[in-house]
Amino acid sequence: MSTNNTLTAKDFSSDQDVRWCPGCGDYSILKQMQTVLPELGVARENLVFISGIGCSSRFPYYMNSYGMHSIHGRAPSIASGLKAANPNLSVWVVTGDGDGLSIGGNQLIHLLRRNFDINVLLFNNEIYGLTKGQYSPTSQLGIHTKSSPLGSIDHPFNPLALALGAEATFVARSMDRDPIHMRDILKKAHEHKGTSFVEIYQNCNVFNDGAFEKFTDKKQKASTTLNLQAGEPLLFDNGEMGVRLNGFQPELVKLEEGYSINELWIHDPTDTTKAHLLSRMFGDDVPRPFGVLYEGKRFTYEKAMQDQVDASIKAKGLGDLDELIKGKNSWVVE
Amino acid sequence: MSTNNTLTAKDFSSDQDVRWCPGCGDYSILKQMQTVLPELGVARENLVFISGIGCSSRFPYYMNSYGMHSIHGRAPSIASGLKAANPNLSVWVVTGDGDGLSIGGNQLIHLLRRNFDINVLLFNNEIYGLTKGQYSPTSQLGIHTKSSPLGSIDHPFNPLALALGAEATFVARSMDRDPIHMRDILKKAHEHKGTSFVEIYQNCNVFNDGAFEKFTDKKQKASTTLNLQAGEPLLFDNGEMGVRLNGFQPELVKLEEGYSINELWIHDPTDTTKAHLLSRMFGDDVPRPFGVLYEGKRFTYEKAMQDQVDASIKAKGLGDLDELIKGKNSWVVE
Amino acid sequence: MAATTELQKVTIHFAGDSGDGIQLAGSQFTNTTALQGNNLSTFPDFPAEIRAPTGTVAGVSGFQIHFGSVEINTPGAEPDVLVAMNAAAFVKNIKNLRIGGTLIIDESGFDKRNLRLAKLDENKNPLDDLDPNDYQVHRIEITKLNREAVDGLTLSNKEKDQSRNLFVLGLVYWLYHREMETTLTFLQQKFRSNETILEANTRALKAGFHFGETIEAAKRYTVSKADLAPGTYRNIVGNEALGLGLIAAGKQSGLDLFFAGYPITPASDILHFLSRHKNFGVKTFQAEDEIAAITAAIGASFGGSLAITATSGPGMALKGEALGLAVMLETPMVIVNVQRGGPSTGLPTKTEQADLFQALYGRNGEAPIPVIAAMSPSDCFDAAIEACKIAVERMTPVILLSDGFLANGAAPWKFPKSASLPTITVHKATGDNYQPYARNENLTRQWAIPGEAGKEHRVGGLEKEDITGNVSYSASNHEKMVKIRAAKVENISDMYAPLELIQGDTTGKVLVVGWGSTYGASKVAVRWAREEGLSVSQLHLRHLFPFDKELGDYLSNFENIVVPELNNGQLVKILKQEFEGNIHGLNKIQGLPFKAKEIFEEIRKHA
Amino acid sequence: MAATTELQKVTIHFAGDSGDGIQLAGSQFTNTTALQGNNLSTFPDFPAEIRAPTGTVAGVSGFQIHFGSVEINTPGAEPDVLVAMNAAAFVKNIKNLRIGGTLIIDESGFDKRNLRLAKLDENKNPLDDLDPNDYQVHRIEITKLNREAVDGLTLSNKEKDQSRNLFVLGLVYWLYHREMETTLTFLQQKFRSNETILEANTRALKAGFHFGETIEAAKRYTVSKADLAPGTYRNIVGNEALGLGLIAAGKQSGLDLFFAGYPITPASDILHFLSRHKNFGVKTFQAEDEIAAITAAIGASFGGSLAITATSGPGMALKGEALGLAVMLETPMVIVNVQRGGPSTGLPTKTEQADLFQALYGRNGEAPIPVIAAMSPSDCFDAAIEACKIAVERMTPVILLSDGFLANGAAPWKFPKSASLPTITVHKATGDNYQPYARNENLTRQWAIPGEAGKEHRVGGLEKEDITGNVSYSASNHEKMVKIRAAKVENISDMYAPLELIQGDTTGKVLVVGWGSTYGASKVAVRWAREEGLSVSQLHLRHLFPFDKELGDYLSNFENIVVPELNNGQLVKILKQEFEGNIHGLNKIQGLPFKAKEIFEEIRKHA
Ligand SMILES: Cc1ncc(C[n+]2csc(CCOP(=O)(O)OP(=O)(O)O)c2C)c(N)n1
Ligand SMILES: Cc1ncc(C[n+]2csc(CCOP(=O)(O)OP(=O)(O)O)c2C)c(N)n1
Ligand code: SF4
Ligand code: SF4
Ligand SMILES: [Mg+2]
Ligand SMILES: [Mg+2]
Repeated sequence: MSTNNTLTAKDFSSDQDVRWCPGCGDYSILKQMQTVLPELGVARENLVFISGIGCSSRFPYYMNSYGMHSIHGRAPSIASGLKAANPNLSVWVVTGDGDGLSIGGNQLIHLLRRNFDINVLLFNNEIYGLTKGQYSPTSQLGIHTKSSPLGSIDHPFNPLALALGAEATFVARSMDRDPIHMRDILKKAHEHKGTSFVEIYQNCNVFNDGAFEKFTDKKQKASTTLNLQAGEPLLFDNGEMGVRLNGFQPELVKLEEGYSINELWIHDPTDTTKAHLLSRMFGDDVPRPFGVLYEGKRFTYEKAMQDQVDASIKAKGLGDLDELIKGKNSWVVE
Repeated sequence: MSTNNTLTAKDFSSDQDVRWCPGCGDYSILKQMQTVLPELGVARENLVFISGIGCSSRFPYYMNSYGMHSIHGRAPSIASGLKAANPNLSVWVVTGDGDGLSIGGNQLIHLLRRNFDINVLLFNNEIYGLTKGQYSPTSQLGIHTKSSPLGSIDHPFNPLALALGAEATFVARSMDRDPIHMRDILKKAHEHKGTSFVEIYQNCNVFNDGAFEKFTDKKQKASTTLNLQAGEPLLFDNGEMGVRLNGFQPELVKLEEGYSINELWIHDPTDTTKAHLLSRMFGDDVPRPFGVLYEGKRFTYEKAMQDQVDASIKAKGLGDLDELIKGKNSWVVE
Repeated sequence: MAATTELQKVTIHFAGDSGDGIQLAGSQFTNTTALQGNNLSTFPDFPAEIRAPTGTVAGVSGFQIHFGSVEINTPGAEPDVLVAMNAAAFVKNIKNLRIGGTLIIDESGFDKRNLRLAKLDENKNPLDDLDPNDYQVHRIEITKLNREAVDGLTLSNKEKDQSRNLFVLGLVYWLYHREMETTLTFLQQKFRSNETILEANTRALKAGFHFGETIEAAKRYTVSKADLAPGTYRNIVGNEALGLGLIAAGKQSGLDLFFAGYPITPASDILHFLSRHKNFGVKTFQAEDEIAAITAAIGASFGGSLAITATSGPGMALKGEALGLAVMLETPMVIVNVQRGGPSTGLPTKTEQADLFQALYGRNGEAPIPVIAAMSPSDCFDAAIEACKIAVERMTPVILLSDGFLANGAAPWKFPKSASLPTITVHKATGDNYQPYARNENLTRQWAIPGEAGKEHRVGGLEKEDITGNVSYSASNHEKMVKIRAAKVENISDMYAPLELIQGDTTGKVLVVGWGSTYGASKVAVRWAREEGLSVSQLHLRHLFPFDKELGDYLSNFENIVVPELNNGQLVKILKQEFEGNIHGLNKIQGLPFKAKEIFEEIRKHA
Repeated sequence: MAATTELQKVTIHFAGDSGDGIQLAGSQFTNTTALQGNNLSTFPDFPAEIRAPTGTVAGVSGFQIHFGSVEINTPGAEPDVLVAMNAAAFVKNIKNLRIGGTLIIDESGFDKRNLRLAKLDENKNPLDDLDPNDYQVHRIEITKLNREAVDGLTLSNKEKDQSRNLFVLGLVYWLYHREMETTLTFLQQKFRSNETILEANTRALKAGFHFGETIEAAKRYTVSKADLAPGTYRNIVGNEALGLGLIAAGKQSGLDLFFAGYPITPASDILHFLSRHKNFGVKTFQAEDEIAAITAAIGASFGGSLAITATSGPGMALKGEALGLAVMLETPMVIVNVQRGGPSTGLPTKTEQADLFQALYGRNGEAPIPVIAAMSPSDCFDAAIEACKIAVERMTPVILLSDGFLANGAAPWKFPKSASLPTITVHKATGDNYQPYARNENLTRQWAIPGEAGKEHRVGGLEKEDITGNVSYSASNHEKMVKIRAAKVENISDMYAPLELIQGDTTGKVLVVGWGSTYGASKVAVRWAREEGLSVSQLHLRHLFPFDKELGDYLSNFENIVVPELNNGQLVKILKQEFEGNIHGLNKIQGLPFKAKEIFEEIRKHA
């Protein structure tokens, strides 16, 4: 009963009631995932979603595939073990800003470094949703939450900069409110061989409503977001504005003021330094980049692991258990 | 019995026998620490060393100060709690590449993000010393160790790049074999207000001998290392070679071939992008930078924490326990 | 006009969608009722999801309150009143409603969609099937009435409907002769920045209250003030009492309070509470995980603070290694575990007592740590102070167990004056030749805090030499230190107040031995049994390790020992390790507190 | 020429600085002795530091071997021969040397510096004070002689001295009529890339051997082949046997072996061993920490591998939360804890059995996990296979306890043919309508592995509905599932071979009940007691949870139960939870194994 290629989004939807708050950004991500899957050509039985704990981490229950809703912060390791055990599976980690960057920080950075071919979707709502609204490692400085009634004093992580620092080979950003963009990024993440780290801005309308409104609001979006496309110049504000590099300094320029499109920064996702600069376009004075900031090539961990097994078998022959038990120095008592 | 300013290195040496292997790089670091301390003007009673587990982590036992040899990987959190409790202490974390970057990765990156005024010394010997020689998250790819008899398949961390990605405000590199350099960096780390992250290349002559010989060997050193000094051009090979920036690309140039010193990259440790580039000068084809790669300014966590307490007392008055117990809605039964 | 009947006690269960504001209505009813001088006990019970799917049984949020003019020890078993805002709430709870009880229904929650979501036949309203002799049923178009009440305000229907909970609260207030004052003040506070919402809620509450007049309710009820001991009272939930106790302990010890925690249900509110009271010199640290939280607390303790961390079961599991370090360091700190349903993530919003074993044994090596448990919401205050006192005075980590039922349950509290609180004496290092592991007569070492000149020393997790604290691999020293650490903890029972029976004689047929939140249900069950003339007594353990010295004597004077626990039998096993006798476990593992009846029936079996 | 005396058994203790190559000499002597057909048991004992300070008592590394022609169950108590390479080694061990025993000394290790480092009077050589009637003393200038032996090689003095261990080994070989062959072959392998070093070591060994001729040793000894059961034997240390067992279990189950570990003494060698045998299809994963290791194993298990993780106490403490998840998932895996001295970092290179409580209870909620323990180095093989068999056939995590003594201790092993190993049957999901939590008669669920079409399903740590495995917050379902998980684990005792006494009658005065590595010492102690005519029997538990069904019957037939443990009393407490009787703990907490005498004396007290 192997699944064929004529699956639809619905085929990837499980029979479980979806239990997010009405209006939660998670719905859209789920929908885009289910929508894009038929195009990826992954058989349902080879698809696995692993999550930790958090609102976002309920994701696997809603996917008609294999899945595990595990413990807080450890999905990257579980996924690593799974991928090591069976490199043929398409393994997706779904995590949150708390799950992935707070308790699970160590597991995440080591996954990125090792570069298993796993896709990590980090639903960043800049809050702990499931535990009802404490600030997270991505929350804005000064935010007032249940655990920071006088304002948070925690300088937040910049998730993409952290991922780059941790040797990630694929780093991208998308948002819940832009289905087309998200589907595109999900597809690219899937295609990348190695760990794909995708941060998705996700609105928690109950505990941190509007955290990303600036980027998702139809009116503001054009001027606050930068849609990255490989080989294309960095344009925003409906093409009226562009980004150019003045030495190291990204500079926002108005095209009508005489700047030509040829002077603009052309997006090259294979350039690590530029990826770094893009990840640091993080303030209020610059548009926020969305898309694939970086994609590099490195062997995948599961392959190197399998290669050592294969090479070892080739070199020594498939292990003979009796020989091994006997060891090198045995003697007979008669 | 407060300690005065006329202390010498010996006053910082405890009565415990030092238990590292003869020839271990740890000795030198200990010695430089003890040597530099009298200059820092920290009273012995205000000095605390916190370590995890590993050869390097035995450090506190040898310091005549307060100290804790804690559990594996958690020194950053212990130090954070300590510093929060008493911001007046001079708190030093001593950790290893295993302790700090493997099991303790999460604690480390969160410390960096929070920016407690703590000095972290990571003794990087690219191996697990205490457990007798397994590869670590900084070991070279392909290294043959007890746990990687066929060669390690783990792409290593670049500790300084990771620290920068984790929002560190002070990032430096030194080496066990250069006492003067190390003392200078220790002093600068101490002076920096915020978390100072110092990676120290340390030779483990038993399990990973010569890992850094290239950089420490008198003969090779000049051409393999780049001594960073704020405001100075990037020169190496006894001033014969320099580094210049070709766009984003660091380029090694021979000064005698007509390149002038004025064209060289002038080290500016406050420039985040340049710090990034320096951290990524990590291959065999470029000299390895030593010194302070980056120093930025950000409020310290312990101060923000104390400020909230103070502000809260100012706003609401010093808490009255009886009022608090009583709450807002009480009633009397007679 | 409806006649008023005087009742001794009443149980009301509010139930609706998790978005319906049930918890708010419940806690408002609780506060009002407390202020009206009743004794009470509450039990909030809500889904693990933030907003579980609307209209489904899984999405039902419940709040039960038991109040009266008599002693109240449990949130009640069979409610006298069930408020059901929709079909799912009805389905889930109707079986509990006492025959003869009152059912208050929002008709609009029984439309086809709601029936379907509640997995009922959408063409058959179950209300139509109710036998009118069974219950007093009030089928009310609450949604419609409420929309009328707030008519004219510029609110969407959705926003209007969000005040329905106040409407129904008003109605129940009317039915039970409650005053609206407390809630009106609360609303003014809460919605001070949004006048329209404030107005809607105020109108809803009043409309509900006045609607009481119009319904065909034959009766109103009143519940007189409870005959409480004279004193000043307030209403309190367990987590808040616990937080208060920690602040009080800080004051009593003269130490700064440092609290490190990573959010987890049902412990997070302790962090929230403390973070609101920084003007008590409290520092709160939201750590990146539970390991960081406990190790930050260890650091703060090393630095001279009264250091606390709080979590629930899964978080506690992560702290095991650091607990071992705290044992080695012999440094004071309190680790709070507000238990919830396990194993693993389990039933995160439900209550359970299944982490006792973990508290006693969940770490490597011989690592004895005192364990104490709170037994009621207000007792969380005393238990927190005692935990801190043991920790500080005996230089040891202490584990304090609470649970979800205590954490969120409310009860009136005759709170003490701070002047009457226990003193906590800090064992500061004195003299010149400081030896970190020298000990006094009860084996406590002295605390030398960084910043004190001349007492510089190093501590750590390796075995340490007696007295000097230097690292030691000596065989005999290790055995000695293991025994010293054990003896030191055993000695702590010296500090305990004498163990006393809660009820009954010192000898008899059955002794009920409980711990933690089973206190109230046991108390009622034993009272019932004694009223029936059975030979039953009640003992309740605050101290799980080490046990009270008198415990063995008490046990030996009863033919049967019954140990009710919300787990699969943990204290019962521990008791058997040390004591002989017929020790029987009574176990409930449903994520719910005991009903007094369940314990009562078990007592009967053995009496 | 010296006369040769035939001995039944001998204990030799090699001691020197940790840099002296004592462990190498010891293990070479062991291998040679094993190949010469003796029975044997060894005990390496070394400092926690990589190179503890030279010359100090703390820096002494020791290796004891007990070998003979008779049955050998322990590494011996009082050595017959002490080899002491320096004063510290002498000071540390002389008190153990049997009166009448042989002392072999390197004189150059007793210079002023060495005496000072050993905290002795530097002007007084303690050797001068020895009563010549007490011991046979050989004071040899080993360093000097050895330098002469390797004279001419281009080596520094330091490098030359590094072969002293071979010199002394040669001498002991001569004394006990051992062949040099095995060691010569070993040296050729080890130093194949450095001829000079090879030459030095070879010369040193031979020089030592020949030096035997010249010393004034009155006697040489010989120890005949042991009367071992016929079969093929090899020498093995516990960690290697354990690794072999895991590989064997992989083969027997037809599953790929996946091992995830984070290095920790004394468990790391399991990782090292397996990483050398990838040609068995073994994948080894050095994780970033213990949490990652166990969760990677959980992932691999979910993916259909035979998943293993191994650690020691502190690492085990970190795995508690994930163990709970494994319980919920009901997925097969084995968690090995090679115990060491605790609590906290404790005594990392010493042995202890103090993690039993942690294995049984170290996690939140009701989370029963089977626990089994290995009892001898070679038994680590069988225990590993049994752990895997239980895990796979009953779909559960299993905890396997070993300890530092077993891990590094060696013994001859009559190894089995692979054809005779137990089969391991995988419980793969079959049929069409896969229900993840449907169960067979022994309550085991079926394993559906990603990649199988039509069996897609989701699992997780929240409580799950019986049969379907969907998330369920139902009260009654939770209780049901807790009981099912408990019953499922209880059922595992069905799989056990019948519990049998090791020695003695089924009824009597004293029953010695041990577990783990106390096996050998108990065996000798009970044998001695029985030889004295005492009414004593021996039972040894492989299964700590659930217990063997017959255990209660055995216990009830003895007046006294003696439970020797290398902890402060853990199994003894667990036994008391379930069984009546006079159960006495015998506890040693010194980081050292029991001596048979210690157990023997306790038996005497109760017989
Ligand atoms: C060990 C452990 N600690 C704490 C928790 C409580 N907890 C559950 S989810 C969560 C944070 C969720 O935040 P995030 O990952 O951002 O997910 P969101 O709910 O925002 O999608 C926490 C702290 C837990 N389940 N387990
Ligand atoms: C929880 C835990 N896991 C594992 C260990 C074992 N361990 C001790 S030190 C160490 C690694 C040491 O490496 P590193 O930090 O690089 O220090 P080094 O010895 O190289 O200085 C390990 C794995 C431990 N002590 N505790
Ligand atoms: S709490 Fe926030 S993140 Fe969680 S389901 Fe609700 S809206 Fe979504
Ligand atoms: S093992 Fe290596 S790091 Fe450790 S003390 Fe020896 S030389 Fe130093
Ligand atoms: Mg979040
Ligand atoms: Mg290292």
